[in-house]
Parts: sequence; C-alpha cells; structure tokens
Amino acid sequence: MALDALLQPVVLFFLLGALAAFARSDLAIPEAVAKGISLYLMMSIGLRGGGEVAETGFTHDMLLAGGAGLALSFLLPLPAFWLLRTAGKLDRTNAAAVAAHYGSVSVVTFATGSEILRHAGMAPAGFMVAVLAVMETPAIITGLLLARAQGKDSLAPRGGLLHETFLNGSVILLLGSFLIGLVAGKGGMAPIAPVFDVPFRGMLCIFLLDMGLIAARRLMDRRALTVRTAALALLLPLLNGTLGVVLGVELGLDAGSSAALGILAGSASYIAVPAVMRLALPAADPGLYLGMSLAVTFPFNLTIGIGYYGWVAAHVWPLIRG
Amino acid sequence: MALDALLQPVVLFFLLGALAAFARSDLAIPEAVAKGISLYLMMSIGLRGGGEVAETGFTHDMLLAGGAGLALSFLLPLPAFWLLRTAGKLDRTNAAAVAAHYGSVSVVTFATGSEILRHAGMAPAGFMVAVLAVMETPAIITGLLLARAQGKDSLAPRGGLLHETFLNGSVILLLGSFLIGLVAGKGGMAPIAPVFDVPFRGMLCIFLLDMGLIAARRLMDRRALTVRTAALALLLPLLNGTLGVVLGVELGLDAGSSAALGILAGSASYIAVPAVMRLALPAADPGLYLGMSLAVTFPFNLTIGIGYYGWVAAHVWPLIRG
Amino acid sequence: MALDALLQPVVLFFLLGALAAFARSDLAIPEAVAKGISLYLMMSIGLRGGGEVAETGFTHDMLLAGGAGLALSFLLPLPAFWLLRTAGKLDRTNAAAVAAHYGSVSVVTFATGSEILRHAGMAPAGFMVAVLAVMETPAIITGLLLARAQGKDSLAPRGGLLHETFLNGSVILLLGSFLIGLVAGKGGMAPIAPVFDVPFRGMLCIFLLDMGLIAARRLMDRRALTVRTAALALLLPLLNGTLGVVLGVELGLDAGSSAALGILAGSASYIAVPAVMRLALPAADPGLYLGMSLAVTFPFNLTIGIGYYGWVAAHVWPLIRG
Amino acid sequence: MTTTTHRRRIEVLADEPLIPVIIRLAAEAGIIHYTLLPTLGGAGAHGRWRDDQLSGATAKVMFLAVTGPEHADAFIDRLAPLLESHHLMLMSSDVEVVRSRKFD
Amino acid sequence: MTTTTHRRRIEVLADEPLIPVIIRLAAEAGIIHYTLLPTLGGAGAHGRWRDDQLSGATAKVMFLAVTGPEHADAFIDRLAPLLESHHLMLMSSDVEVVRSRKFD
Amino acid sequence: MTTTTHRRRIEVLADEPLIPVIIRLAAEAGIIHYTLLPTLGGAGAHGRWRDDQLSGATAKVMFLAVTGPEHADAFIDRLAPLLESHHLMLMSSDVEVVRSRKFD
Ligand SMILES: Nc1ncnc2c1ncn2[C@@H]1O[C@H](COP(=O)(O)O)[C@@H](O)[C@H]1O
Ligand SMILES: Nc1ncnc2c1ncn2[C@@H]1O[C@H](COP(=O)(O)O)[C@@H](O)[C@H]1O
Ligand SMILES: Nc1ncnc2c1ncn2[C@@H]1O[C@H](COP(=O)(O)O)[C@@H](O)[C@H]1O
Ligand code: NA
Ligand code: NA
Ligand code: NA
Repeated sequence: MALDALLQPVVLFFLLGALAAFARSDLAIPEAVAKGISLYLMMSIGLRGGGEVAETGFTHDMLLAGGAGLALSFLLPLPAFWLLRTAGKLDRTNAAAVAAHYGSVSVVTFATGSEILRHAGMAPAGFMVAVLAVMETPAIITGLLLARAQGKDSLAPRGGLLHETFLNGSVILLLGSFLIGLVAGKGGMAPIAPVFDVPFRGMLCIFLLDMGLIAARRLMDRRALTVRTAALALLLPLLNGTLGVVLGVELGLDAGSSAALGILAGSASYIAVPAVMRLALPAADPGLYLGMSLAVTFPFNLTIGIGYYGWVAAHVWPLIRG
Repeated sequence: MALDALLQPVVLFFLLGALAAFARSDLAIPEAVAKGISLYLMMSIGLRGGGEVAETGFTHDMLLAGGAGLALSFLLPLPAFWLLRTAGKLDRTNAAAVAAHYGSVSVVTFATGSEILRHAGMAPAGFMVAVLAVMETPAIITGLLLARAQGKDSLAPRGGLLHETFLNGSVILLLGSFLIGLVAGKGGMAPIAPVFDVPFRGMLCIFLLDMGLIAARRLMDRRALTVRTAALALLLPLLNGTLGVVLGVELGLDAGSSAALGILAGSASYIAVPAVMRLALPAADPGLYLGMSLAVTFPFNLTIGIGYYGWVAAHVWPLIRG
Repeated sequence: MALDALLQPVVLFFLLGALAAFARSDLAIPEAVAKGISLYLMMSIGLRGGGEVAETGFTHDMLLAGGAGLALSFLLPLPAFWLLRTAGKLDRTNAAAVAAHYGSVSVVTFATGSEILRHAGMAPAGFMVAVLAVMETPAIITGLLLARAQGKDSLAPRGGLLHETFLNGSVILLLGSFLIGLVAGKGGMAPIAPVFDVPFRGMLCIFLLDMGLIAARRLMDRRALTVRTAALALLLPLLNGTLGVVLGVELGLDAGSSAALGILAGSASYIAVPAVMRLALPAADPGLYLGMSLAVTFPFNLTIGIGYYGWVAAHVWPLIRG
Repeated sequence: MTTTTHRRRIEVLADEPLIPVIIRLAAEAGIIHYTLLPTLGGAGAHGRWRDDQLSGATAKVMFLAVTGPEHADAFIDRLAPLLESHHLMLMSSDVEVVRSRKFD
Repeated sequence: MTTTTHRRRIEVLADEPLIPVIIRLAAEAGIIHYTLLPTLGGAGAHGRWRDDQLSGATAKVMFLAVTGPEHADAFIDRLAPLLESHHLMLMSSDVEVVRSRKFD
Repeated sequence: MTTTTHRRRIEVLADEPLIPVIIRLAAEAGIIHYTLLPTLGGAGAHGRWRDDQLSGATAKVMFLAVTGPEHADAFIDRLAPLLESHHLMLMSSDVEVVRSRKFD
C-alpha cells in the first residue's frame, strides 16, 4: 500500500509543490483560491459524512468513536506537553500552544487519508467525519489550561476565547455541512454531488500542490525549528497515531475507521488552532507551531504516517491481539 | 412545497451562513471567490437559457413575457416610490434609489427559485432568462427620473450614467452568455455542460453560504434600517411578486413561468443597481438600499417568497379565475 | 472549419470579453480567479498529455517533434529579431525582448487550438504537450543573447536569470503535471478526471472571457504599439506558424500534430517570458511586448491563425508536396 | 547624495464606483499620475463596512497621488464640497521625491 | 482655499487574528473611525512571512486611523507594552485633513 | 507618555518581478525589515496599468521600510539611477516610532 499510495496524484502534487518551493520557483496559488478550495474541502467532507450517516443511522460504533475522539483530543495534549517541555526544552507557553495543535486534527490529512484508505479497500465509516469535527476544539481548551492562559498576558477575555474556539470558521463549516448532509440525505445530495462529491479528489490535488509550496517554504524559513522540536514533530504523530489506531481496534471499529482514528490522533491542526492561539497566547511563536505541524508533521503523515496507520490497523494490531 | 424547499441544501447553506454571522463566527468566503462564483452563475444562467431558446425557437409567449417584464421593471418603482415616501418617510433621493432596486431583479433569487420550481415539477421556460436580463435596467431609469438626478447633485454626466447602466458587467455577462447559448445551441453546449450546467446547483450552495454571511452581517449593522423600512422590505416583494404572478397567469404563461415572473418582480437587485446608484445618487444611503434588498428582501424571498409565488401561480390565481 | 470554429463558445466568450472592454464596461474577472484558472489549465494540459504518453509509450515521432520544437524555440527569435529591427524600427533591447516572446509559446492558444482541432477530428498527439513544455524557455536564452543582457544594464545576476527562466512557475507546473500524468497513467487519472479532464473546455471559456477583456483593454491603451509593430504582430505568427506546420508534415507527424506544432511556433508567450524579461531586460517596454503578444497575436491566432494552421496541415502542404 | 524635493502626498478613500470620478477631478486639477490601493474594511460616521465585492457599491479604494502644491490645492478645493456627501476621506501629507519634475 | 487641519496618522501592522484587539484598544482610546488595509508579506525580527490565508494566523493587516493628538497618545500608550510581545509595528506621522471635527 | 523617535519611511512602487531586486538593494543598504503592500492599478508617464495577474509582469507592489537616515540615504542613492529605467516610484517621509532600536 505504501509505495502505491505515494505514487497517487494527490501525493505527487504535494511533492511537486515542495520541490518547486525548495528550488525557489516563483510558483504560487493565489491565496483566495487556496482558501476557497480549503472551504470547499470542508463543505464536501461534512456533506458526504452527513449523507452517509443519514443512510446508516446513528450506531453504537458511532457513539464509541465519538467518545474516543473526544477523549483523545482532550488528553493527547498532556503527554505532548510533557515531551515538549522536557525533550523539546520549550517554555510553558510554547509547549502548551504546540500541544494543543497535536491534540487537534488536520482536515486535509484526514481527507487525503480517507481517499488513500478507500483506494486500498478500507474506506472509513461516514461517521468518522463527525469524529473529526468533535476532535477539532477540545485540545485547545487543554492547551489553554496548560498555559494558564487566564493570566494577565492575554488581551482576550475568557469568554471571547471559548467563542473564538467553538465558532472558528472551519469548525462551523464542517459541523454545519455535516448537519446539512444529514438533513438532505442521499436524495438531497444527488443534485449537488457533481460539485461536492465527484470532483473531491481532483480539488485535493490542487490544494496539496499549494500545501507542498507552503510547507516547504516554512521549512526553508525554519528559524524557529530546532533539531529537538523537528524530531518531536515526527515522534508525536507516530505516538498519537498508534494510540488512535489501537484504541479504534480495541473498541471494535472496522480496520478503515480505526486507521482513520489513528490519522486524526496523529495529525496536527494548522487551520483552526493557530488562529485561536495567535489571539489567546500571543507570546507563543507561530513560527514554531506552524513549523512543526505544517512543515514537518503534515508531510510526514501524508507520505508515511497514513500508510503506517493503515498497516497497523489492518495487520499489526490484529496480529498482536491474536 | 414550502417546507420541502426550505430543507434543500441551497437554502440550508444560506441559513448556515446567516447563523454563523449572527453567532459572530469569523467564517468568510474570500471575496474574489464569491465574485467568481457570482460571475459563473450569470454565465451559466445565460448559457442555459439561450440553449433552451435555441431549441424551442422564439415564441409568442416569449414576446409576451418580455413585454411584461419590461413594463414591470419600468413601472414597479412608481408605487414603491410612493410607499417609501409616505409609509417609509424617506426623502426623495433615498426613496428613488430604493424604488429602483425593487423594480430591478436579483439574479440569485431567480436562480434559486428556478431550481426550487424545477424540483417541484414547475420548471420555468428557458426564455425567462431573457426576461431576467430585460428587467435589470429599466428600473434604474425610472429611479433616476424620480430622483431628478439630472440636478447639480451628481458628478456623473448623463451619458455616463446610461452607459454605466447598460454596460454594467452583470448585464453584459448575462445577455452575452444568453446570446452565446443561442448561437451554440444544444450541440455547442454539450462539451461545456460539465462546467455550466451540471455543477450549477452545487455552486449555488457555496454562493448562498456567502450570501447568508453577508446578509446577516448587514442586518446586524442595521444602522440605516428603521422598523418602517424593514417592514416595507417585506411588503414590497409580496406586492410586486403577486402582481408579477397574476400578470404571468393572465398573459397565459405556464405556472412555472408565471411563478418565475413573480420571483423577478418580487426580488430586488443588489448587484447592478447599487453600483449605478452609488455613482448616480451618491447622496442616497447605501446602508439603506443594500440593507433592505440584501438583508431583508433577499432572505425573505429565499425562505418564503419563492414558495408563495409558486403557490399563487399553481393554485390560488387559477382558482380565483375559476 | 474556420467559421464553425469561430462560433464555438470558447471563441465567442473571448469576443464577448473583447466587446465588453471596447464598450468600456466594468466587467472584470477577479485576478485571483483568473490566475487560478490559468494554473488549472496548465495542470490539466500537463496531466492529460502525460496520461496519453503513458498509454502510447515514447515513440519516434515524439522524439522528432521534441527536437523540432527545441530547434524552433531556439531559432525563431533570430529572423523575428531581424524583422523587428529593420521593419519594426525597434532598438536592440526591445527587439530582443519581443523576439523571445515569439520564439516561446502561448499555453492557452495551444489549449484552444487542441480543442478546435479535436472538434474537427484532427486531435494532436498527447506528446505535443511535452513539446509545448520544451518550447517555453529556449527562446528566452536566445533573446537574452541577442540583447547582450550580460551588460551592466541588468541588476539580475546571470545565474539568477537562468534560474528564473527554468523555474518559472508555469514551466514547473506544466512539466510537473506532465510527469505526474506519466506516472499515474490512465488508472491514476480516472479518479481525478472529473476535475482535470471533463470540465476543461468550460474552464477555458471563463478564462478566454478574461483574456478578451485583458487583450482589448491593452489594445485600447496601445500607447506602445505603432502600425509597424502591430503589423509585425500579425506577420510573425503567420510566418512562424507556417514554418511549424511545414516542419511537422515534413517530419512525418500526423496532420493534427503538425497543426499543433504550427500553433506553438505561431503563438507568442504572455506568461512565462514577460515575467523573466521584466527582470532581465527592464529597459524593454512591457507595453510593447505584451501589447504585441497579448493584444494582437493572441486574438489573431484564436480567430484566424488556428484555423489557418489546421488548413495548411490538412490540405495545403500535403497538396504542394503532391 | 541624491537630491530630493518636497512634494504633497494626497490620499483619498472613496467607494469603488466613485473612483473614476476622483480620477477625473484629479485630472481637472492637473494630476494625471496616480496609484490605486486596495482596502479590507473600516468604520466611520456612516457605519462599518467590509470589502464584499458582491455589488462593489460599498467596497473602498485608496487613491494616492504625489504632486506639487498648486495641483494639490486645486484638487483639494474641488474635492472639499464632496467629502461629506460622498463619504470620502482625504489626507494630505509631506513627502520627499527624487526626480522632482515627474511630480509637478 | 480650503482650510486643512493638522492631525496624527497612526498605522499599526498586526497579525489578522489580533485586529479585533487593536480595534478594541483604539476604541478605548477614543478612536472609533479606522480603515484596514491588506498586505502581501514582509520580514522583521521574527522572520519572513507571506500572506498565506491557510490559517490566517500569520497574515498581517494594516490598521490606519487619523486622529487628534490626545487620542493618538492614549492609543500609543496602550499599545506600547504589546508591541514586542505581539510582534506589532506602529508608525505615527503628520497629516492635514479637511473637516477637522471628523478627526478629533 | 511613551517616547517616540523620528525615523524615515521609504516607499518604493515597483513591478512585481523587480521586488526581489529591491529587497536585495535594501539589504545592501542595511535595511532588512520591510513590508510589502498590494496595489490595484494606476497611471504614470509609462501609461495606465491594472493588476492583471496573468503574467504578473506589470502588476506593481509597494515596498515599505522604516529606517534611520543613513540607511535611508544609502538606499535612495542605490535606487536613484534605476528609478527612470525601471519605472519605479520612490517616496520618503517622516514617521515617529516606538522602540527606536528596531528601526535603525
Ligand atoms: N479618522 C479616520 N481614520 C481612518 N479612516 C477613517 C477615518 N474616518 C473615516 N475613515 C474611513 O473613511 C470611511 C468613510 O468615512 P465616513 O464617511 O465617516 O463613514 C470609513 O468607513 C473609514 O474607512
Ligand atoms: N523597519 C520596518 N519597516 C517596515 N516594516 C517593518 C519594519 N519592522 C518590522 N516590520 C514589519 O512588521 C513585521 C513584524 O516585525 P517583527 O516583530 O520585527 O518581526 C515584519 O514582518 C514586517 O512586515
Ligand atoms: N505622481 C504620482 N503619484 C502617484 N503615483 C505615481 C505617480 N507617478 C507615478 N506613479 C505610479 O508609478 C507608476 C510608474 O510610473 P511611471 O514610470 O511614471 O509610469 C505609475 O503607473 C503610478 O502607479
Ligand atoms: Na491529533
Ligand atoms: Na423586482
Ligand atoms: Na512561438
């Protein structure tokens, strides 16, 4: 699965973008277009997930997966914080900000992972989109508590922060689209499928080209990254992702959904969380948290992580359990 | 039809946008993307209308509907002006500017209405697109006459204004695409249908999400709106729309086309007319006319108006006539 | 073929844009959207060409066509330079800059030409996309040598210029997408075809609408164009294009590919080359080279040139050869 | 050292549909060189706005011209009566330029 | 000739998520009229940036307000302690405006 | 009251492909902090332009740097010979900044 996955156009376009940036080409996707595609991807993921749940109905598995996601998002920042403080030698504020990113999720890693799993015959269940939505914000709360953000450091009132967190554009769009998909069902989805379903994979290619450019440019500007933090940006997804997969299999989820839970746990946010952190913890360095999540963890997950989580879910853990 | 219409994704996305804005979420569609989709919608509407007319040929009904549209656009500003002056207590300039908006039409209301009517088995005739194009500008002329815009108030020369009016980008694009659809016919349309026909409804969803955001943000900023003007922004579409439907049925148009004529008469412009008014009547308050047309009338038509016009066209008026 | 080609929506939208601009309408496509579509067109052309070559494998014809393209791009600037100096009365720097544009190619002219040829049953071979990519940059080198750009005039170091040339965003994207198409093959292309194949022609319509606006606005601003340079902007495509077609037929390429080689030779760059020239030869007038390539040669090729090259490839030269 | 000359920098914030009018008034005051800059949003006596390009009627553009004192005064005189009615904002400040002839 | 009055032009460059905070601080200093301008990129002590809207966390916006000296000073006093920690850039310069009452 | 210091604000309008050159020249003059601002269009001795991003060759960007007098003069001296040939516009004006050390 690994090499085959690497040679798919979605991943190749990411590599093309990264190569162009490393070679200092002036290739650039207009930001309005990239932002538009990112909104499109969230609408599409939400609608398709909601449409599938409308078919299957609410199941026991869905509840279990949702609870697992909630717990992971709340708790994953804790060991991450400890590692970032000790092995990473970060101060409290920066460690807390980074930890929040790793507890939260990356929508595009999930989207790419789902496509790759589907291609390998391990499509995750539709309700995993709801789990994705559920996992976006709890980690932010844990991160802020870890930073003791209520201190005089921040200008933003407490209420304002929770507001920022739960009404972050990407959270609203994902959840809202999921609900619309749920209400509309397969019937309502049919006439809009030519926009929100069929072209999804192609749109992802364009977006990943841009992600390759952005990630590589950040990596070249890696003022804020040290060897220690870069190594943690590889270790954290592996740890969190493995935990996610194992939890999924143990809870009895199918292999695809378990792999998807691993992808969610192993991915790090670079849309919702940075926007909140810039406001809530202005003293934390955006070069650091975006450098780790966007320039190291994202490419790692895309090229290696996804394949690894799928492999653990399908082969390794079932074998270990016997 | 009403509730069913309300639960369609196009309308739900509008509501999602409005809710997000009311909750003060930072959700935003990049303006370049929203503008791009709005141009797309006009090209698509024009092409499809032209393609259909190329099939059916020019008919007697088309002439009748065009004449009715022309008359409505020229004349609807008159009673509107009177109501805005008396019940709305607006000064001459503001009343004239607002009246022009209500005589003209909203392309997106028409587009959404057509989709909803089609879904209910009452698809309007293709030539209604030509009626839409015809109705965009005459109301501007009436509005300027009502305002006696030729006074020293305005910096724009008379010729410049007519130029602005008839060569407004949206008018040109709609008419031009209609003509291209007419020339190309079904044969020429086939290879471009994957862009201009199939994805239409999905694109409308994205656009209405943005419209929801914009309309709700305007409503929250409703500095310029009074209870009186807000009430008129609900009354005018009802009056004008009913008139449009009745005229359509009386002229012998089919129920779908009559409903579409009602939608056109009942809708208010927020693209072509404001741009001209800002130049021609700078003393008129854009907060007022955009507040009324975009923040009150548009959502009203989308959620209630369209269903009501369809109901009158299909059931009420035929019943009254016996 | 000629009139039929002129009445296709792609060309009609170009004319609509041009008419709107001549009438001084405010119609405008947001630049981010236009740029996004231009990147999309390059990705799509590259992927489809690569996908086709993955099917057919590397052939003798492909090598021949590539060699011919390389030679044309290197050499076509020489006679062009001579004509621009003598008949055009341009100074050395301007003549060299313009000559480089005419040795290079226009991606959109190629794309439109391919669609028109396909429609006429003369689809060019997939490898012509590789030829397109090969022809973009050599002409820049010839142009810089002609200008003796190594002089003290320019601020850009020699290495920087070659870098700018070969890593220009459009060159990278076209070549990269071609390689991805080659790696992915038909199988990998299938899931992304709904984005990169099916909507191509429709997207081209939107882009050509914008090109019509831009070309006509440049023509109206034609400060830099003289009768002489405008005449050369019509003559050069005819000469270069005819040469390209003849070379293609003589090398034994099929009629469609020969016509495509003519289109490439006859077209002038307005994306990659101007960006490099602005940096490498700042003393050359962008109003001149963009005026000639964008405002005169591009519309000429679109409306007349493509049809003419196809006609020569299919009928004239085969007849002359007997 | 390069000699620089004193000139006036005039900035006018206006709704997009009014920009052609501003350009015309500037030209009438002898100012034919200018640059237009985009904006994102703002707030003033007439309320808040954001650049929604939907109608373009309330998107604002910044007109910038560097010019000599006479042209500057002539332009300001022409604009002054319109500032209130057309919701304009006008600023004038001092700049130094090289090649003074270009900025008369 | 139109009379113009002396005012202060305050510009603050800040990350997009911080703009609401800047607007609030300005309002607390009595400045309620402002304009926001877009940026493309830059470089400073905290490294280079480009406006990638992906997360918006590092895209910057220029806040511009024209105001009288007291409000200007009050605003600068409020911002001063945040400049370093929040990676802000603040500039203050002189402008002339018409309709001085609007810019107090 | 917060103390502010006098500095020079240098603005250079240049075609997008030339911006890397401007940044290099600024760095050679000791100016390594800057901000880039977008533009929409304009008119000058070399004609009208609009920001069509198609080729980017004629889209313009505003380079802005706040710096001390020596660096400013060094930068202007380096740019002066290029202004005409490269179609640049240069403006220099006075600003006050807080944290003077950052703007030397
Ligand atoms: N004092 C100010 N400082 C900065 N921008 C202003 C100021 N006053 C007005 N503006 C801008 O000019 C626009 C129109 O002003 P007004 O006519 O007062 O609503 C506002 O929306 C702001 O964008
Ligand atoms: N001297 C300066 N001139 C122009 N822009 C500056 C200057 N210093 C800082 N900036 C801008 O402010 C941003 C933040 O500055 P810093 O906190 O030093 O990284 C930089 O990325 C630049 O865009
Ligand atoms: N006096 C001026 N005021 C404002 N912008 C100017 C001025 N002169 C030139 N520009 C800008 O600089 C660009 C290049 O100037 P030029 O080289 O004179 O064509 C113009 O297109 C304008 O955008
Ligand atoms: Na995670
Ligand atoms: Na109406
Ligand atoms: Na050529």
